[in-house]
Amino acid sequence: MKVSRRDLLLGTAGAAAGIVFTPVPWKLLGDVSIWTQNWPWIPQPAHGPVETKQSVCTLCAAGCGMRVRMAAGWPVAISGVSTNPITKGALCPLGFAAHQLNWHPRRLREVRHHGRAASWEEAQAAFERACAEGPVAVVDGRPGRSASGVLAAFAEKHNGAYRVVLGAESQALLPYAEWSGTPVSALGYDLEHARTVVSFGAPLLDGWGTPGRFTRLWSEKAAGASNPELRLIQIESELSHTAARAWRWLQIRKGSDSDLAAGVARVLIEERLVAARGPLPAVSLADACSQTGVSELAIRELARVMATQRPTLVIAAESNASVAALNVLLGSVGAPGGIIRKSRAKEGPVPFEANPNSYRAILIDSTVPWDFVPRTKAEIFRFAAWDGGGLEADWLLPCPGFLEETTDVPSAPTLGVEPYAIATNLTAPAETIKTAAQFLAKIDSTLPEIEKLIQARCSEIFEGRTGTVYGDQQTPVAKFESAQKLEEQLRGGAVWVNDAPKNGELRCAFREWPGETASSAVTDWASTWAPAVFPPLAAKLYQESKLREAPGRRPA
Amino acid sequence: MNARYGMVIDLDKCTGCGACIVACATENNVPPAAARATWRTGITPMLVQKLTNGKEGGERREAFIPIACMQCEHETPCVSVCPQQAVELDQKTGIVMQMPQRCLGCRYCMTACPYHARYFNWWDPQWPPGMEKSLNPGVSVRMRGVVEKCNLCHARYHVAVEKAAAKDKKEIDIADYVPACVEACATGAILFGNLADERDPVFAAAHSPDSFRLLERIGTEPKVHYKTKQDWIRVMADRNADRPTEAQHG
Amino acid sequence: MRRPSVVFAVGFAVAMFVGWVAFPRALYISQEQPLDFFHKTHAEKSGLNGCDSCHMAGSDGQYSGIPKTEVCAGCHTEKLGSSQDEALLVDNYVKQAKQTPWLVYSRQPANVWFSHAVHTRRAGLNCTECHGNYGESDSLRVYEQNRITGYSRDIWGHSISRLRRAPHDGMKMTDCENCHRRHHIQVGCLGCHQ
Amino acid sequence: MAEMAVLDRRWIARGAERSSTLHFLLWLAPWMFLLLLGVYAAGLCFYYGLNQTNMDNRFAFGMWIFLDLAIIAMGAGAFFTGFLVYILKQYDLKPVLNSAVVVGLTCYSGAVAVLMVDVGQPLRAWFTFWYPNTHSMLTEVTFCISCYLLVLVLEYIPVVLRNRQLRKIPSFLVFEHQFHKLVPVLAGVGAFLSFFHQGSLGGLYGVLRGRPFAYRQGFAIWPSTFFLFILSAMAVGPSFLMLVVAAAEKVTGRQLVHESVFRKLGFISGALLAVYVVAKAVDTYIWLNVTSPAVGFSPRDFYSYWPLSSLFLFIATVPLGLLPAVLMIWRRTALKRGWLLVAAALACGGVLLNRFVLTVQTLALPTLSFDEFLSYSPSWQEVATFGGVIAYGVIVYSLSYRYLPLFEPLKGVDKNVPLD
Repeated sequence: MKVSRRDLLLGTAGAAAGIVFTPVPWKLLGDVSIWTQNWPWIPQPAHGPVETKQSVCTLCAAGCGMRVRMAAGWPVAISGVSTNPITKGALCPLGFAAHQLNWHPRRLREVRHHGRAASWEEAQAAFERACAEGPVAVVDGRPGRSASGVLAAFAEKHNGAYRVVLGAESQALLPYAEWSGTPVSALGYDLEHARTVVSFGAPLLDGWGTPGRFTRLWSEKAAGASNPELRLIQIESELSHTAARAWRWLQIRKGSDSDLAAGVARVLIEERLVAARGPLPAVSLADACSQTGVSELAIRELARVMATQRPTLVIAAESNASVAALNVLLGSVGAPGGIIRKSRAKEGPVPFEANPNSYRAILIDSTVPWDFVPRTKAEIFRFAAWDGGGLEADWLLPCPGFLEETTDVPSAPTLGVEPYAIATNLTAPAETIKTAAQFLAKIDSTLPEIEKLIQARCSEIFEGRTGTVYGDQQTPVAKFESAQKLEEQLRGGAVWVNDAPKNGELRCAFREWPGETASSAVTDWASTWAPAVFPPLAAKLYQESKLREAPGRRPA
Repeated sequence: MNARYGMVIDLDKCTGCGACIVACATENNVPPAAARATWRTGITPMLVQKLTNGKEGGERREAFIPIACMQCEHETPCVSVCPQQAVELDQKTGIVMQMPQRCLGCRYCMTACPYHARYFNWWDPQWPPGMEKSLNPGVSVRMRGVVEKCNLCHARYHVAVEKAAAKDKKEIDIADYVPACVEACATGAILFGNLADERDPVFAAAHSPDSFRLLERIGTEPKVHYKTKQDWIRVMADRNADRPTEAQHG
Repeated sequence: MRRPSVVFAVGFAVAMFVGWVAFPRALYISQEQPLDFFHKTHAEKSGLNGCDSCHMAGSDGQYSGIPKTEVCAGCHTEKLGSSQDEALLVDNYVKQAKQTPWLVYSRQPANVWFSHAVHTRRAGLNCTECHGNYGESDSLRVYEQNRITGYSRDIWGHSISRLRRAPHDGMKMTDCENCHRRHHIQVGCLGCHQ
Repeated sequence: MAEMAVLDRRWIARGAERSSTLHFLLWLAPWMFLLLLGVYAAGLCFYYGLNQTNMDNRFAFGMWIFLDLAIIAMGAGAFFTGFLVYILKQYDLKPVLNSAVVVGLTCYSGAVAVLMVDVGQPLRAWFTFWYPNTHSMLTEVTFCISCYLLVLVLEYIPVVLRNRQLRKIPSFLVFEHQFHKLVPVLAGVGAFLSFFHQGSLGGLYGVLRGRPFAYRQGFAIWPSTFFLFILSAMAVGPSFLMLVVAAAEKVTGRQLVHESVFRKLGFISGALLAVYVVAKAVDTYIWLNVTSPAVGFSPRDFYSYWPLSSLFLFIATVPLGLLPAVLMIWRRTALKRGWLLVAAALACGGVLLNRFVLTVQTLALPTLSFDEFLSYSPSWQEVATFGGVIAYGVIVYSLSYRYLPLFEPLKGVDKNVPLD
């Protein structure tokens, strides 16, 4: 029998009618929608046990305590440590997404020589050659670490120079160091006892120093009160986040901080608001007004406020002698609620010089901020975990990223106390990655080992018998039965804080009023952020919201 | 015992640092910004916005207001409009729950929400290669074409529930349940707790005279409260605030 | 009977066959487990009693799932028999300290939050009430995966129509809902989803 | 070409005068292009997602929703004419019934198509039927639209079956004959369904208590916009139908219906429009003086943003509401085809504007005191997708006109029909 067109139609009709009574259309409909809920190109979290580890953030010098949630062996979330006596559980916005940095597209994974891939052997050979030919400089961004010890030791043994790069916050303390002959690393601010804080452009509420230290103080003593216990006066050209939330904001012309300081000093002395009788600044009050664009009335008002609710602590954004001099006038140096000496250290490391052409080569540690670029002919060996782009380094050497290296964390620049913590590595870096210390140790096997140095430091603290260890509970060092126990605790994320130092050990004196200091105001809201790149999620702050300006230099 | 989880946010204490935004994003596997994303197409279940007193120069004042889902208790705008029950007000916790896997992406709920607290996934979520290892296993990743919002860090609630169950307890310990934004706030501006419990500090804070809610007169009974002692902030944030004279020179 | 009706009936019958017989076979891929495993033998020989001697929930309620290779290594440091799977286990996984890539029959999708602690400790359910008496099995059955959704077949259940199913056949949302309804448990979406 | 023309000719009703095949194809060509472009744009949205549009989190609804509301109001002619003819026995409107059905069908199916592009996860859209939220206006819309679409298809079938070739199949003829008895019932059902979802479309925005600009009080569960939408749709439906038929006459160059039909449509449209304008005015008054002040919003909050100022409100009510109403009722103008069409156009414009204000302005206005007034302009993909829908409408109507008896031959006008 032959099949006609009509038969085909009928058959199809039958099939169509039949299929409705089978699972086919219904199951397919369901499964296709389930497919849209599990699209294969959408990543899903891995399965695995979830545990929480405690460590210390090493992205900048602040050394905030952090709790890291690990899933299937990888860090998936970061939070502050409320038991940490300094940060009290706070972190900066960038810190919360820092665990994603290790997968940042700009992560450095292989040695680069003039932008081309190279090997560690070549880099090592080149550096050895340099050492042989002439003096080398080893530049460190965070002195006082065990790693710093290794770098310094190498420089010493190979008649090179160990130099440090100071951040804006440390530089702000330079004048006091100069006047008192105390190393910058031994100086700090006693914010906790200040009752008036006058900030010349320092972003006190926005990532300055150790986040959480001042912000907590401010939220407890100042926020929203019309006559607060802690008066925050922000002197700045723009309405920064700090200026916005300060008790008073005084708008001045950009870079006229020194003039305002001089003006205030004049009023303080002339109106006998302070004990000191001089030296008088060269700048007249009228000049100060015209320079700063602030009315004479406002300056007098400011001076009076500074004098009334003491102790008054003046903080500069960077090195500014005339601003620093105000603290001397107000008697806030070496006094509670002022500039204090936090450690007994006699001399500190030498800052990197302006004209470094005397060096054959310069090795830059990964702790040095990316935008530090020595103007020199010397061959540059730069360690970094991420390539921030836009700068010339002969050798770019990949070093461990976030939580990939065990290192210790000494006191941060602005702190008034002396803590010590150990950041243990929670994940292992790729084999192709080395720290500067490891690199140098390869060249000179006689260098001290970091692990040993950390041990030494721990037993030093143990012998010192002063201070307290803040872990899950607080334990005075005196209570520990062995250095090992103490080291264990520190390696577990606890932090040691030395007892508050006796004040009055600090004396500052200068003969005439310091002159104008050229201002290079740091205005980037994340300028304290050391790594070359931002965590991708940081874009929520400026791209996916209007909360902040997009940062100029760093690619997210 | 049904709980009513909510917040009281102290606007005087918010420094606008944005830690809550980032902490929220990591906790809830919110993807990084797509190349073309803007403040109008991005995903920020917790978002800090600026308040100004409208003046310029030295007279200008600024404050910051964190906005997440208000967890409306009454006439919840998004719940009633969703055609296929992808949103619901949970009886046990008072959390307004958004189920992206049920959502068809009609965005009706977004037009219904007066707080603009809902976000649409305009792009497929993408992370740089390898970064998917940093995803939180407690939260499933959303796909393109669905609406999402703050679920009050529900993954953390799950952990608390499981912990309670392990101890064979019926109720969770509120200390085990702290949303990421609350935990992240450096100034402790966000107070979180059970509004249905008189002994909870959040209860007193929510009922203090200087606390208020956004668009209160619409009658959606948000469970996110705000408080400030500064009149100009109150006037800027609260549409229904009776405008005191000193508000003009805030 | 008239020819048209016959033709129609034929078409209908073909559709029926395709829908009920061919389609279910085509929808699932079969995968062999990396190793065979004998729950029964382990229960008897190693004197382990109860599922929770291997699949336990920690103090914080976290469920351990399938034991890690380290646990197996407790006994299987050396080959305990001549079977091929035994050799595979020791050589490929124990010796190399690698995790066995088990295919989990009851694996729920990423958007599901299921707490064993809540169901066993809090609600006092027995494992068998959802998993069947798996402990008695003396080999691992073939793992079937849905081609479209990627789910294990156990989620939908082995009866394609889901009518007249054996008990514990199927772990779909409706199955959870039914059980919750039976026990008057009220949970919102995010009570079980994440 | 030649044999194609012959084939083409065979499908055209005997005796009906139609343009040459070539001419017809030339007419279709640009519309086909527009349609394909629309399909391509929609494809982009399916493949890459809705980032292809200019919508965003604040403008979650855009041009698509606005125009969907609009064309569905225009398509209301279908249910309303059916209602008039079969339920109210206004048989003199029968001549335009078929084209009313075609217009309705294209408008509704087009709207549904665009909605499928508009949702982020079309493959899950059926969840609405499986897990419906009975409180949601959108659920009501979905159910009504899909059911009514089915009704329109059923209403369209008999028209299709009267095609010259299809008539030859005896069973079809029988079916068509039997089916015809069902049509009045369908008209009834259709009227009911359409009535409801025109309303629920209005309710869509009226229930948004979070958007004081759109929120309205109402009766029972329905806000006042529910009823206003029904009224406005019924008012503008016939107007749009007039415009379509008039356009068809212009394009084909022959008179298709008696002048009386136009006048009747015009009168109905005008009368309803007049009622609507009054109702709308009352509603606006209550809303501005009672509803929105109660939630702390004053007219200033709504109308102080140029260009969406009170001017819009005026335009929508007077020149695009009252005026056409008068023109279509007042004998001096109502008897003149030209005036009638102008009025119809104005009326359609008015409803268009009304839908625009409700959808777009609602989202543009700030709700929080620190929000800003936002603007939005559609991307080319959005425009093209919608252009495709319009093209689709024109094509379906043209094909129907060519091959199906959309209009009964006019006695005394069409020479091919002997006067008996």
